[in-house]
Amino acid sequence: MDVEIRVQDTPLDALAETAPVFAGRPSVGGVVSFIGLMRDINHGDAVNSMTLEHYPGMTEKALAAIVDEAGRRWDLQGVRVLHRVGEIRPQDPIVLVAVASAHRGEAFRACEFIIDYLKTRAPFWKREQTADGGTRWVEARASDEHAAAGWGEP
Amino acid sequence: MDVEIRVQDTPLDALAETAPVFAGRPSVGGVVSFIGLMRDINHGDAVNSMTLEHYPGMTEKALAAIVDEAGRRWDLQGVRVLHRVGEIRPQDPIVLVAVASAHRGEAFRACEFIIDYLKTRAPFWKREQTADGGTRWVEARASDEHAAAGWGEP
Amino acid sequence: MIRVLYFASLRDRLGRADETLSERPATVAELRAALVARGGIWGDVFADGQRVLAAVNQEMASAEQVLNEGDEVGFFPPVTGG
Amino acid sequence: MIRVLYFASLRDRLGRADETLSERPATVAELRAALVARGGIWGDVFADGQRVLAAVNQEMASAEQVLNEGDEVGFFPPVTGG
Repeated sequence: MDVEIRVQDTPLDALAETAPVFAGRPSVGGVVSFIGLMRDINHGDAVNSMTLEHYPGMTEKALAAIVDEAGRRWDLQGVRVLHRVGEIRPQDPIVLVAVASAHRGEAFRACEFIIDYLKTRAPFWKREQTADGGTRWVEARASDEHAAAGWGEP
Repeated sequence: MDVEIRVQDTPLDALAETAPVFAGRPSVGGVVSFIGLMRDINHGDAVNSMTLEHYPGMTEKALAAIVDEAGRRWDLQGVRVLHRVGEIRPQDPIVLVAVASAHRGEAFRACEFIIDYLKTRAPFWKREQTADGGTRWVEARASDEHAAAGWGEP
Repeated sequence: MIRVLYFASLRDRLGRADETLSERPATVAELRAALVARGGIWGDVFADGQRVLAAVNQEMASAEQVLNEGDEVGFFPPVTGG
Repeated sequence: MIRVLYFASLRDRLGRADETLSERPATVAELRAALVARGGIWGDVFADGQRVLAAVNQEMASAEQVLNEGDEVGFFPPVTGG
């Protein structure tokens, strides 16, 4: 399984970055990818921009552990997890999870597992700048905890 | 829900074609895509190229019915289903299913539903040209029937 | 009158892509029985137990589906796209 | 000696990003209790029932985890990436 994990403070070209997970690998039959994008509204308030903070060092370890676990559970040929930090604007890609496998079912399972775990185990935090000039830390969602719990303990 | 369905005999640029499902739509929070690629091996035999035949007219109707059903089951903002026909070579994208939604769980469900149903309900057939110069029609797989049956009757 | 189309391995085995029948069987099952009655490869391809799918006017159809004048019936093997 | 890091809303509320403690509590729970004992905003942030996550040497840690000399402990709110 070929793995690439990256945290970057520069724009994330989510589509172009998906290519390496299958390019040049004629045994890959299916690629499932998830792109998380910044929305311009959250809890009903217009959001102008957002700052993504993380815990350098721990982030990479946490993502590697999640991807390793996915590789133990499913037969995967390639995984890429790329995540933005710093200031972003609506429509900017925040995260890309791309999974290549010989069979699509395994790619779907692994891709959703990785993003569900990332959302509850990887140390990233979002702070929003709202249209009225205020800022606020985004609250964690119970639905994310629930989604991750559905996969059982790693 | 914005829908685009296309059957084409020209190369499918699966990554570039994913962009319209979210570009310019700041309420999209997540995009899940599936890209099916031609492999260079099938049942242990090297495959040089493949010809995809379809039932013009019925194909578009069948795909539209599958996408409509997905739109009834989940809250989606955009769906694109693009499928190659004609002669293709290993690594060529065969199909793209891209789904945009406010929430990732719905996008994952809908994307997998569409490809599972496409694999058993849309009138496409593959004929392989093997390395020894022979050709053979690809047999349907019981695992695809099983995957589609798991979603229940539409 | 109905129009009948054959696809993929069925077309190859039958050596025919389409035909127009002046007789109109009442249902898909009756059409299939009429094709079997031709004997030879037709009997092999459409025999009971052979997995042949049918569409009427470009929508998947069951064996019981009633045929109307001018209908288009497509016969084909299980699909393998995607 | 242990190094303690505070992230996101915790850092903002505490007005501190990191510090080095010369005393070494035996566990994460004891460290948290020592922080509560500072009173004021520390008591609010680290009180029982406040959802604060901890990592030891950059891996998620439970309250019972034992601390060793030189460990790096990170405290932060539930994560919101992705």
